[in-house]
Amino acid sequence: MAPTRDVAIVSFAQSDHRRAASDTNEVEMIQPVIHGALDKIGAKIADIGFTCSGSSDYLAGQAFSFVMTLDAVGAFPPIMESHVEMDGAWALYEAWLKIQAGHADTALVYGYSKASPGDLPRVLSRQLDPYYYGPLWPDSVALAGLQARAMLDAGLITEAEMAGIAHRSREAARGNPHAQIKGSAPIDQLLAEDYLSDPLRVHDVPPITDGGAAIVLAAGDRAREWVDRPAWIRGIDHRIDSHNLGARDLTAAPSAKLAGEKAGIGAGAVDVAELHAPFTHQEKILTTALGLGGSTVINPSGGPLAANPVMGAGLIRLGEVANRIMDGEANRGVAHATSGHLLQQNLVAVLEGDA
Amino acid sequence: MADEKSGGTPLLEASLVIEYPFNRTTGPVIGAFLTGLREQRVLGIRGVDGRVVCPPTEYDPQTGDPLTELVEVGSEGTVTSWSWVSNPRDGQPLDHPHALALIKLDGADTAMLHVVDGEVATGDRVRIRWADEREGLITDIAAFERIA
Amino acid sequence: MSGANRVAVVGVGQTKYAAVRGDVSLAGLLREAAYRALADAHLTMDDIDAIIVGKAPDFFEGVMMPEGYLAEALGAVGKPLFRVHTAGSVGGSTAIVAASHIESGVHERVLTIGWEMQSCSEAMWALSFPLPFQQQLVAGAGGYFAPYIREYMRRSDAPDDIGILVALKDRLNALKNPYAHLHEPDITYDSVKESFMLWEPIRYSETCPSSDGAIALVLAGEQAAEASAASTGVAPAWIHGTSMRSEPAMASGRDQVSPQASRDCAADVYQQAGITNPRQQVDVVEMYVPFSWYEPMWLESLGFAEVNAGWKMTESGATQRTGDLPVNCSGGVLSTNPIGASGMIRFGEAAMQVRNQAGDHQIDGARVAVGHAYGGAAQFFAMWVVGSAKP
Amino acid sequence: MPPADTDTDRTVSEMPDGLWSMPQPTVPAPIADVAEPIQRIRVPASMHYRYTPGTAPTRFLLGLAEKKILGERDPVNGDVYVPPRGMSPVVGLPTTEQVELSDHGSLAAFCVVHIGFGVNAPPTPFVSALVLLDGAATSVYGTLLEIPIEEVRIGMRVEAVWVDDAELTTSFENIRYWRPLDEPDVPAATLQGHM
Repeated sequence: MAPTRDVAIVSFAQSDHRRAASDTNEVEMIQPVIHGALDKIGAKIADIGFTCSGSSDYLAGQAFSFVMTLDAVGAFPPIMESHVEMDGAWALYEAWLKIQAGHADTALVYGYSKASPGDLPRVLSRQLDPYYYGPLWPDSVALAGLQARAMLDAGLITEAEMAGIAHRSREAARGNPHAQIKGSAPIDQLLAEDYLSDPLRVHDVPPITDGGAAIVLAAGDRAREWVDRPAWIRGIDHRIDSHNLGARDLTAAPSAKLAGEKAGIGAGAVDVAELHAPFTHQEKILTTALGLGGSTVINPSGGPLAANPVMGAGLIRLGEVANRIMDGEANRGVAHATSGHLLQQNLVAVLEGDA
Repeated sequence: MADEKSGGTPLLEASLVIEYPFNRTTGPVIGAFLTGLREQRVLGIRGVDGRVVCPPTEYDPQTGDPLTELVEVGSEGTVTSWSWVSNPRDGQPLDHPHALALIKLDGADTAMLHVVDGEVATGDRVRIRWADEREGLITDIAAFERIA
Repeated sequence: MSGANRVAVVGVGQTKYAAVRGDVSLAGLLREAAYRALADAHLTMDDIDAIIVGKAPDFFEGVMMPEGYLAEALGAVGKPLFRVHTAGSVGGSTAIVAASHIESGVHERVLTIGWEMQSCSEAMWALSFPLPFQQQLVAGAGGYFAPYIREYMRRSDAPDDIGILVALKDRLNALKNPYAHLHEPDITYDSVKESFMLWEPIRYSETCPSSDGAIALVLAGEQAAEASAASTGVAPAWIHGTSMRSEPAMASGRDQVSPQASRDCAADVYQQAGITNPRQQVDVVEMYVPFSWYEPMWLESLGFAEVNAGWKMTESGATQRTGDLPVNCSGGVLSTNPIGASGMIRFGEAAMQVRNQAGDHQIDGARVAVGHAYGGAAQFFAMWVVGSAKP
Repeated sequence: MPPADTDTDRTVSEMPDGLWSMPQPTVPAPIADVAEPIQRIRVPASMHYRYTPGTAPTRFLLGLAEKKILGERDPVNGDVYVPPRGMSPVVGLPTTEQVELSDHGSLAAFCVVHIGFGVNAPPTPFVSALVLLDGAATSVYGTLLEIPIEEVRIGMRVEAVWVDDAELTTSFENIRYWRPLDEPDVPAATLQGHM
């Protein structure tokens, strides 16, 4: 047995990412994005077979926060709908399963968060083992620093390479109208800055972002009716690694490698890859794990270093690759999403245009 | 309250504190480890491959199989990785700048996450500084400090 | 049949449910359910392709997206681990998402777990801590649902004591379910009636408890299910249909007494399962009834009774273990309520009935069973139909 | 007497044999013998958020501070939502037109509360009410006072009782409670779909 249906991304919309969308609540923030994705292909909610979203109560500071956000969809009469407490990329995975299972031919997926109300690096410490890690309140930046240190100590990266990744990403973001950080100081200037959390400098760390994204999926002919060149999902898989930071090789992401293999990255050349590497050194871990290099363009959108709306940033990677396939700029691309600290959980999708 | 302007509408905002004194049942493995900390002793547990996992988990960090053989490990160890916390946040063990670190205690094969008071480098030897009042929490270890 | 490939439940594992499970850690609670489900299926963690978990708000245990912390505990290292959250319906939704992993042809055997460890905090806080500028909920949780129950009583002219009959039935059923949280052998009609009135018409004994607990199911594709059944000698519970429906909490035209999403969800799942007369064709129902009066309300909404006549079924004894449509033989949510698990317990108990595995609360000859869950402001619905026959 | 009450078999079933339980670990001697081993810990967590209600709720709250109840209109169906959340949940489109509503309405649904929560709860028992304001499509929550509980009925007319003008803030708590109006009841059927 194997999934048999051709399923494609046919529309993608994202917010103009901001440090703090204080003037809107989550519903008001995500509504234009959801309807932007529908409007782009002239779709109505009645055309959608299944809807799935990804968000987090801890970021919202409110239990059941996703319940309110359903108001942005237009779910009356009732719809077939689900929600994951994960990045929207996993909501897309659930929607892809539903279509493969024959329960729907089309799906609307969205993921979003407002990180601005809380102290994000501290909020994210609540994701940790509640007995041994949580009571120490380790913030997400210092945790990422442990991984960067392990890479530096092992000679797998240099601080200059890390600055180079930051520079390349944020310069690329100049071409991304939705990016939060566009442009970068020169590399030598970056390296002259003080550490934020040694060995990480400010440029190694993603911005804190309010924002979200939405994607429409469709199967077979339905996809072709909506767009000339659908971005077909040729493979998609996700895996998780151990949470035990002291028992794990922090310099590698075996779950990303495995997900990449299962998604079939190696079956052909990769024109473009959008990697959900919030910290600079994590891009190196991922390109190694996924076997990317050479002619592959990495994070032409600027990636999460240019805008990192938690719960949406992974879904955005799928959308950015799909857009480049839909507009003919690329023919085969890889999209990656991560969840948890230090690249613990990873999703990889391979997208292709019609030959 | 109405401190910003957006499209002519003043924005309301208010502070929201979400707090709770969570109760956590420990089960026998975590319970034994925390009991040990209260008594100034550190326990690990033997994994399926014979390696000693510290802090101990009820299950193997790779296979998930149940683990049962608790063993005592040392209170000194080696730093395997670290990062510098320049601006400590609420709840962190130290209120002045310090290192977040992974420390492999002598006799253990995996590293524990905790903090080191003072500057540190990978490979440095450190020892536990016990909290004066211990109640069976990971914070019964006040911090680690370098062995000169 | 529901999806492209057949799926069956081949293993069910439950923890003992209690107000405080003081003997296990959070991970240990889930592992108790998981290992029992695997043992029931004659499988090990190595045989599992993917793990799908669900629970209600993360604030309950104070762990954000806890699936990351639980990866090793669930044997998920190197595997897909997926987390669902659809409010109170989540246990049901999670089982359905787990089924999708096999229906789609992606996996062959998956483990799905629903849980809540409510003793970490308290329900009133975790579900609804006050937000600035918003009205304080002076009426409490039941105060939200009680007006709609009263409206149901008004529309249907139901006698005042139908809720008492439901509570008494479910608590007596729980005596036959050793896993149930509440075991009250001395309960009587009068003791329920005399229990403290909380939100008139809801009395204390007509409300669900707050529980710690987890349930795990092993789902398998057709070949794997038959292989497992050959080994265990217990028939698989074949999934004949799955459905989920949602509607907004506050919409003009919405009927909170019998939400359209509820009726649509039932119609969809019956259509997949080839059920045209639910009262005749369904042998046993596990229905999400956190307040007693929701039994007659859902009986109508799910098509087992005519509009405004659900209470007559309850009153006649039709929903008792000895009746023609036993409802909540396990004791239901009224006897056990770890919120994130409650929906999956309904789905799992339905599977146990058609596998002839329900012990002292087994209904003889049960062949077709319905599992049902709902959540939010009675706006999220999940259902499945399972049967002993292959669809 | 209901049939369930005649059920005389009150024995509690026993757990099945052979169920998996976590194996007990072996604990080294110095710890194994310690009195009062740790079994449950208390771990406080406190998180600070800066809460912003959003554009439409802000408009509504600012209106309340002026003793105005401002609903917002569904741009397609014309239904007026109060309190507004900025969206018509039926069509998923923003509401933009504000509509001032009177503080008179009809009791759409209620229950009698015998256990109150929070410092603002009135003495029990009290009536927790859903009030459909005249011209609105959805009901608001409140407490109904100044009437014997047994006389409360669906469809009865009610009005808001506000705090003193000097105490008005950007809060729904500006409406202290609701009380009966001396007007004929509306038919209950007209309230269905709007509670």
